[in-house]
Amino acid sequence: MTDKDVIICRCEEVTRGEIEEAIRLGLTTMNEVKRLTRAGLGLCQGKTCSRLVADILARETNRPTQDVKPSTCRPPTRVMPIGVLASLPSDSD
Amino acid sequence: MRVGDHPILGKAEWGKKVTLMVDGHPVEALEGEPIATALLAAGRRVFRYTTKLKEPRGVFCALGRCTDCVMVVDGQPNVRTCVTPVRDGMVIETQVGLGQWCYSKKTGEKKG
Amino acid sequence: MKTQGEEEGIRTTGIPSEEELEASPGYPEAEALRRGPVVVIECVQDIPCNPCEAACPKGAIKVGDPITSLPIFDAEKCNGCGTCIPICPGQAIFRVDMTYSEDKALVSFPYEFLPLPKKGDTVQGVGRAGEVVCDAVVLRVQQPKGFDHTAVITLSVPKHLAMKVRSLKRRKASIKE
Amino acid sequence: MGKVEVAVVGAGAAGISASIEAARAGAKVVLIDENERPGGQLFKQIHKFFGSEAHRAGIRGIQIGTDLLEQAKEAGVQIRLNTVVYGLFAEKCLGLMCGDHTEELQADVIILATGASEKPLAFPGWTLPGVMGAGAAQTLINIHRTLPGGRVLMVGAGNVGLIVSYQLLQAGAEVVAIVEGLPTIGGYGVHASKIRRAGVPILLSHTVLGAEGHESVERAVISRIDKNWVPLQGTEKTLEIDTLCLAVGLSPLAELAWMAGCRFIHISPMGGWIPVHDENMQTTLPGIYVAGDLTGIEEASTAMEEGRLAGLAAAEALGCLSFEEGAMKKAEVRERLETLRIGSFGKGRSLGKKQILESRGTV
Repeated sequence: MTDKDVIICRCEEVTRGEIEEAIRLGLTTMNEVKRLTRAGLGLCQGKTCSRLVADILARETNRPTQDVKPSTCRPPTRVMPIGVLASLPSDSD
Repeated sequence: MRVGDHPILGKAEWGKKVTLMVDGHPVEALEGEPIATALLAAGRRVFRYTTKLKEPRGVFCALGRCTDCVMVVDGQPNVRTCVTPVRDGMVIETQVGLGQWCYSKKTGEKKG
Repeated sequence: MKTQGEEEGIRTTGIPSEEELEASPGYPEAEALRRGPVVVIECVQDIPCNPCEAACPKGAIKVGDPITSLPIFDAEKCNGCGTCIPICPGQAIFRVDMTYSEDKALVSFPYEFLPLPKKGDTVQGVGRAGEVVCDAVVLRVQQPKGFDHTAVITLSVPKHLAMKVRSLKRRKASIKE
Repeated sequence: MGKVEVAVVGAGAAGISASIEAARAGAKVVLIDENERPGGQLFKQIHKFFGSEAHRAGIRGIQIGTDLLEQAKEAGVQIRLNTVVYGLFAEKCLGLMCGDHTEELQADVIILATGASEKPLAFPGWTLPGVMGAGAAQTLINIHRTLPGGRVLMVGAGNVGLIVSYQLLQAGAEVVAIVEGLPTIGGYGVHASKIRRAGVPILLSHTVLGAEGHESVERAVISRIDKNWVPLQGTEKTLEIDTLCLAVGLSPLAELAWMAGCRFIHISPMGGWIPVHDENMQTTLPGIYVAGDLTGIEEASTAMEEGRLAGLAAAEALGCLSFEEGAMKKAEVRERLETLRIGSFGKGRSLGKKQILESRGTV
């Protein structure tokens, strides 16, 4: 196994190589990387991998880590059954 | 392996024993504990296999965050076993991929 | 961050070096050791911590202000009671009695593993790196409620090893269900 | 929609302490936690704490947790367990989920004390069963009294790695070694001394190259690294293990503060992104306070004091404490906090905290 094959997003099984490749296409934000590679879009919603992705993004784009903002935080913060989600009021004002 | 006696915590006061059905085999568990510790104590490490690479996964954070330890519990997939307490007669299956919604083996009703 | 060239010591080995111990105000002088049982405080880092100071009924340990100061040990006041041993959260306080017999000294240390040895057992005394130093006889195992599960074990060891032995070799615990 | 004066999210060291202070001052407090049991990480901390008598030094975390819960009960804090705060919305409204039931709770003051999560370290084989966070192993042995394995490799020689290694030994496991990438031990030397005496080697300037095994971890390959973290060829060693624990740091768990729109600052030594707060622990959003590891990784003792500070400030903001009373009590807490941040181990945290307070003034 090479370094490129190391899994970064454990849920969606996205490798370091796949993330680096995506960044080379010109992506600069966590949201973009997430949308293109699906890293952070799995069941846990990036709870384990987001730091790793941020580090890769910073390194690949030659920026300090603090210049990489985390991806947008949206509810729910935890796994929520779809039935519960559906029962929520449609507008949370 | 259970930690029966401990230099600081003393002798364990185990809860009542209950039985889980895990992939068709009975596994002993202690009332009040999460599914994951019952399985670990029974010597089980693999809780699921992943979608793409079919890799084994088990307990990783034990806090209910990482979702690596999810299994199909009473017909419902993606149940975090590290924070879900056991119940006598619970039916637990190794989750393969995203898991499958099944009919509850307990009540016969459709879950979800 | 220190560089790789850092001298051997607690930050690079987890073991206080001779120099660090000698420089520590909690480490008794050789003269004090010759007089009778005294505690040996192997506290060499500026951690904000002072329960040893309040624990000593003789006022022999002083941390003072700031709380990160290393404990200053006054061997004149210490009667070797060892009250401070189980109190130290860092388990860095020991007791040595060089006057025990012609060729044996006593070493006491905190111990929090199972199984506990029993009085009269012959165990292996280990040094600061866990290395077996000698055979030793267990003279006392104290674990009153006030120690809150920290046992204090006293071994009799060859006198010349009294400043080397700091624990006993853990025996494979048989603590399954 | 339910209403309450103070909603505290997270019933760990910081959250319980905040609840106690606010409730003692007379505020109506709801303390919410997603877990079945309150206490956060306190009940995993079976070692004796450092500090002074006022910080409860020499007492085990587990006892401190028990005492805090007792105090919270006495003070009239309402504790809601098994309740996930799934969102923080406008008008200080919290979305709660308990089982299949959801509800909204609107609070005059919200105190976020959601703690931290373990940082990951990615290497070949890190997804194998048996590779887990050190905190995970600690939860399993000290809370659930179940060993995840018998032969452990610990990665990281900070306080978490050292303490959990010691506790694994206490639970009956063998710790084969601790590997640490840095050339020095980051945690307290006394913690390192304890496990050295117990016979565990600490390998500095070492990293784990990979974990191997059929269906779970059976081996780890470690190697020496140079000061640029490049593995030195020929120094590889294979260790037979069944468990590999990661203790490579923590980062603040700040989802709710992000969602609310709090301003953040990035401070690497404090764990990464931290919600900016003032000396009352109030974020850039009025009425939303933070405390504990969420505000920068420290330790349980500091988390408790920060919690107290946030609780007092919240009570003051609600008018439960007079200005004078509030000022006096907060000063006492700040003094205790200060003493926990001196010395070579506290210096970095003290600077980090200063940086957070300073950035509060700048927009």
